[in-house]
Amino acid sequence: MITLADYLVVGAILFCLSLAGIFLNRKNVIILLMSIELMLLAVNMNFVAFSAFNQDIAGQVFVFFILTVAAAEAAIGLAILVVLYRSKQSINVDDMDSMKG
Amino acid sequence: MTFEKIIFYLFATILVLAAVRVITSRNPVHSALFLVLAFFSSSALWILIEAEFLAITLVLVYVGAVMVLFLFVVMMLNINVDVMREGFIKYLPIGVAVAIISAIEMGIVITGNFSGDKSPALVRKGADYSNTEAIGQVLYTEYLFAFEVAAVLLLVAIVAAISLTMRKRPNTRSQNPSSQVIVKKEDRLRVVKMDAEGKGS
Amino acid sequence: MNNEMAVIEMPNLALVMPEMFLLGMTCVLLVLDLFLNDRNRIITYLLAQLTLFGAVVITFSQMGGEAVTGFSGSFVRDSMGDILKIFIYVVTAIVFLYSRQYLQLRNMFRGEYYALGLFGVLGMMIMVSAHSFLTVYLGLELLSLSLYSMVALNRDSEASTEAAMKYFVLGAMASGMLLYGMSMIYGITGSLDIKEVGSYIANNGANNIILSFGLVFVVVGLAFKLGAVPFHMWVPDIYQGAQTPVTLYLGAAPKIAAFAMVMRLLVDGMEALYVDWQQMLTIMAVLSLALGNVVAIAQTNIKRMLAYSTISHVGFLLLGIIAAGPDGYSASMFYVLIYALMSTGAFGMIILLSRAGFEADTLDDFKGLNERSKWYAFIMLLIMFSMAGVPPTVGFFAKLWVLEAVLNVDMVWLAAVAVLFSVIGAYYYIRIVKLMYFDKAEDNSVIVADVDLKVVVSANGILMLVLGLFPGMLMAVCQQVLA
Amino acid sequence: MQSIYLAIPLAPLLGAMIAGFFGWKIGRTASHIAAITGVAVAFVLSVIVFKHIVIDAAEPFNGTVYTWMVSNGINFQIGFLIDKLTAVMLIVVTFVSLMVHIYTIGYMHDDPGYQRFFSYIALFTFSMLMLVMSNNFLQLFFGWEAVGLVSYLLIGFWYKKPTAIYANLKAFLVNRVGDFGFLLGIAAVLMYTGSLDYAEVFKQAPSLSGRTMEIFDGHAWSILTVTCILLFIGAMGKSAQVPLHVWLPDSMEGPTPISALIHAATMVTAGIFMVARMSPLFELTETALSFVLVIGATTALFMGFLGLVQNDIKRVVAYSTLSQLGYMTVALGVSAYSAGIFHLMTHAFFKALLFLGAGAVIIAMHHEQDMRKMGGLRKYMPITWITSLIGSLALIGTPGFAGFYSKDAIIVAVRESSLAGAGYAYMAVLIGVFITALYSFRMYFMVFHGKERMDDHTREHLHECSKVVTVPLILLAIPSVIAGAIFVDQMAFGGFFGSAIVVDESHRIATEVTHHFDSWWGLILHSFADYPVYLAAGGVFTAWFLYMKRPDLPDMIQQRFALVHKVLVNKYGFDRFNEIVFAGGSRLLGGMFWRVGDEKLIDGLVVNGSAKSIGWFSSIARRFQSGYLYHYAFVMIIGLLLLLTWIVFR
Repeated sequence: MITLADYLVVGAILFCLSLAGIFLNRKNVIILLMSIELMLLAVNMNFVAFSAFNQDIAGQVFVFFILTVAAAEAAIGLAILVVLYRSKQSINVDDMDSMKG
Repeated sequence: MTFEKIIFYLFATILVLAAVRVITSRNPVHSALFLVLAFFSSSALWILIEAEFLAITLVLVYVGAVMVLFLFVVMMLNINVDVMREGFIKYLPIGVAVAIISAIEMGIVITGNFSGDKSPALVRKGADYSNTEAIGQVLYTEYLFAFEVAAVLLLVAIVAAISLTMRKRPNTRSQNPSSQVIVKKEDRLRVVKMDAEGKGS
Repeated sequence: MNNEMAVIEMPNLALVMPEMFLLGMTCVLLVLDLFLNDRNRIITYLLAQLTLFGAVVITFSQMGGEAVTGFSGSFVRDSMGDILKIFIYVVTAIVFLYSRQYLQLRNMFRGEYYALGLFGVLGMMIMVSAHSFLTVYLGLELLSLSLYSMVALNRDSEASTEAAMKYFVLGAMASGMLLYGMSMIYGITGSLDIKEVGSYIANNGANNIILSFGLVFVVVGLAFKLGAVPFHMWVPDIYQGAQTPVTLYLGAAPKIAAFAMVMRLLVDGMEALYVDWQQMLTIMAVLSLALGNVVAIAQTNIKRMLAYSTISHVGFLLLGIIAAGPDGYSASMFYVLIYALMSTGAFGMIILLSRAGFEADTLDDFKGLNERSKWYAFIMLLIMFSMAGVPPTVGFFAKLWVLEAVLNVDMVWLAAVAVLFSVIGAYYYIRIVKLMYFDKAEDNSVIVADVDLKVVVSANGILMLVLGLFPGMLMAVCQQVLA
Repeated sequence: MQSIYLAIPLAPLLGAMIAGFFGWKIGRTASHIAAITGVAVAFVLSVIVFKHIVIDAAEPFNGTVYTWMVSNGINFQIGFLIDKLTAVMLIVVTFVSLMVHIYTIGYMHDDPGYQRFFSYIALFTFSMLMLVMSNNFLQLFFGWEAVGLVSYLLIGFWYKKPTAIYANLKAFLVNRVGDFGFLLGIAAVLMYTGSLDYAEVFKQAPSLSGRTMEIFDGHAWSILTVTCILLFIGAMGKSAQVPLHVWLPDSMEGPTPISALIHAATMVTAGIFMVARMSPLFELTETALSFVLVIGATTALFMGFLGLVQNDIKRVVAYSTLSQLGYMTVALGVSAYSAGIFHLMTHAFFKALLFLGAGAVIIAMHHEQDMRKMGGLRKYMPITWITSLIGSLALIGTPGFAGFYSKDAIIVAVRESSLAGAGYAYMAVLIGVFITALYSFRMYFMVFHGKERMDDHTREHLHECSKVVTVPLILLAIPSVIAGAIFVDQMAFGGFFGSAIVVDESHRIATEVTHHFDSWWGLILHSFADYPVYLAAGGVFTAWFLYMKRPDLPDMIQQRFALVHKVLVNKYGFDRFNEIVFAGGSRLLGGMFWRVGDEKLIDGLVVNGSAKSIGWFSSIARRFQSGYLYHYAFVMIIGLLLLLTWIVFR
């Protein structure tokens, strides 16, 4: 039988991978945005699993809303990315250091 | 090992590998495509536990819309595939160590509490059960408020995305016929005030 | 299947009157703005102010009475929420007022600033009134998305777009963590409703490891929103990079909403786990006090300095919550309300001193302010004293009550640490006072500003003194709504 | 009524604010109009309150106007307690203050700090009103300190004059010593009763009477005695009792209207008022009462002597103030609180009169204060002459004048008292009567009679002062004559103050002795059968003999008794002692702390050291804020990981 732990472990691995993606990535910001999508996927995995195993539909509804928000978030993230590219001519993470200290 | 379990491990493995490639791939287009793969496999995993509606939504919304948007932006921005930087190699071990440690910690907690007997049994629903209907039943009643807020959220996303990216280029040359044609009295006619002539001088 | 149809309950719409009004007006504003040219854009601004005023009136008229939940438990209206909302409206109205002239002078006077600002207010209202994890999350995202795009609104500036990107990535990551924590708590308690979660935890024992596990993630998400160390890294860059009106906006009212979120999630939802979150918050409070105050000293950009000062204020704010009791919560609430007013005042002064093509955002711009204008030097002095916690300004009482709450639960060492670091912190506030009064002005231009800006900045500064002389009333309100 | 109570202190405050903040803009006339209007309003309202409370005999008002904050269950409030004691004080304070305000128009006419001065004196009035109207210790302390602060500003009003600066510093420091005791007293009250509210404290006081505390091991002290003595130390500072009196004569450096305001009606009476207000506490401890009595008697007698050798006209009046304050304190010591307040009231009138008279003389003499250069002024300044005579007669206790009744009441009360030290006090006050008469009339004769010793230039310009000066003199002269007769029946002996003042049964002596004097003239008649009148007459006669009949005698006496004269001129060496022991000692100590503690330890190690280390730490810490997104994310994740490890795996 598939257990709840199986799903949750997949979620945890995805979560850690996305974290790693955020802080290991030194190239371009677009990968960061993808990592964030991955992180939301991990969370969704948890919610769906709990919802299914606990026989409670609320978790799936939550996922529905997370998907909505994630889409909106992606739109804004990409918009900011485009604006950033226009003003800096680069989306390299290493170039984003004009403010520090 | 049941058939279900085999399917689960298959898709779970694909999912994890795809996720790894998303963050390690040097070409952002590849990353995006691996992300699509990851979404497909999770969708399969969700179908496995009878969350059909969300599985389909994930594919439709994510793969169909969001990831296309990603690809579109990636290609529009014309980003070079650059070489690995030195810093990346130098800090890679620490980074990987941190990621692995956190994964292990989370794994320990989860397996310690949800595996085996501690996991609630998965109750299979009958053939007449519709996941979509179940969600639909509560979405517009119990979660009405959240639904409305989500609508506002999308509106904000639209407003924000448009206001951020839409712009008039400062250097484009174009004609504005109406301003060319328009004639104002001040431009053509000047009324000069002067003394009346011929008063005795 | 038809016999299974649930009876659809008509939601109590009166409960969300302020939210509905604000949303409706914002949509009107969005549409109206399309038909306005730049000369008439002032109408947008006036409409935004009118909207906030209307919201104050509606919320005020509904105030009082018992807490009422609605929409199947996703929404709650209570006295704490009403007070916080009113402060959010008022603070935002002040922010809009301060921003008007600044934006006009820079050709940035656009309807989006106000529309997004109002959407942000709606997000904060939802956070304040949230009664389920889902509503908390949606309110938070509504606010965050508005903030991300407001930061990026000055899209030709490298600093602004860079700040927006950083804010976006880190913010999204933080809400991911918050969600992960929520998923764990949902998994154990089987409910998204904050009250049900609370009663489940209270009844089924608080020593479930998964609950603590989920709590860590939730606390991290909250700490990010508040800007507590070590989840503060975004604060200085975003404060500096964003345009001053946006910094002003995101530094004031969202802190009130973040406080509300902490109250809803940790206190209403997981008070039974307070041993766990108390420990985490204690560490973060101490680190915030230390880092915020110490690093602020080394800053030369006043916006960045205020960002670090925010971090230290968050440390203080957390102290009250750590004290875990009505006294502590009300002290924290008082602190956050006062903080919002202080921070608007400080940024209002920066806006007042800046002109077209000139940002008064370095410390040097405050040199010799006393020679240029005795009155505004005095106003800035009041605000700085209030931030440093010098009596008889209200900042002193805010700090005093928080410390008192901490002492009441016998955490003497924590109070001592807080006092120590606020003494260190006083240095950089007083340094501004020194710059204003004892240094020569580098720039002797006369302060030019519209009369509304001048009047409200002055009132804002004087308020610090007036509230300091009569802090009792506001404090009584805070105690009453949290009793 | 409550709004009237509120308006009384606020009116002068408003006046002070207008004159202070906008004085430079609105000019001199508008400034003094603002300040005077404020005080006048307060005076009129005080009269209304007086009528309401005293004549209509309304219930005392005790209420909170505003709760400032609540901390640990202790209320910090602003509240008013309006009973007969307050009503009398209100009248005295606002009336004298109003007179002083009007007089100031003339006196400060040419001063550049005109508006500033009006702002200060109106603020001073506000502070004093807050003090007397208070219903709790916190507000009392606020008023107390505010009075101290403004007096500091006023004494140093001519801040370019080194002696004025020295004097105001001295006043400030000496008052600090008293305030320290006062604050400790309030702290003790708060500690043992848990409240700052008068009513609450007085209710609990009897239960404290048996209790003791141990500050040093093995020495049990009565809580009440210690508390009362601490509170009285505060009163000693404000009301200038030996040995904390040294600031008062020096404070004559301030402009004369201030001397009148500080020394006649407001600041110095604060201590007397406070002790009277605290009568429910003091009544419970005879030790403290004895302490009060002895200090008062000493002040009354020995400060009087000093008045004999002064040549500065204002200083003579100042020493007479000291001596009269001693009388009031003596009255408090023997539980004759109402007599003390009665004397406070009459004294306020005639002392203000004397000060303002002295000021008028000073104006006329072109700011010459030395009496040896005056003389025969009665011809030139008839109004000042008459009013000063009235003031002097009232001061020495001439039967029929205001001072007579109050002083007589005190003397009788002391005679009948059985408290420890009462014998000494009785002797002191009797001799004091003689001395008072002597120095008062010495001054009077030297200024208004005898040879004209001023130079020709001054003489040519001598003339009576303008109306703004003389009208207050006349207005003050009236109560100096009649105030005593009007109130003597009730205030000196009767239960005029009702519940405001509590007197223990065993101390209720004065009442019995004098109840058979059924009217004010009965008292006058009786007085001729007692010593004081003859002592006073003797003093006047001696003064006449020495300074009118045989002006050469004083110098001879001075030479014969050189040592005594030297002691007196040096004011018993108090100043010198303070200078060497306290000032020198603390300078030495300060120097030591400065060199070792401050320079090396604090500046070197703590301040600079910590500033350096904080600066260093700061520069290190900011390096973490590298600007790189991945560093930020990494810090967050490390934070998450550490919290997770700690919470989950502990």
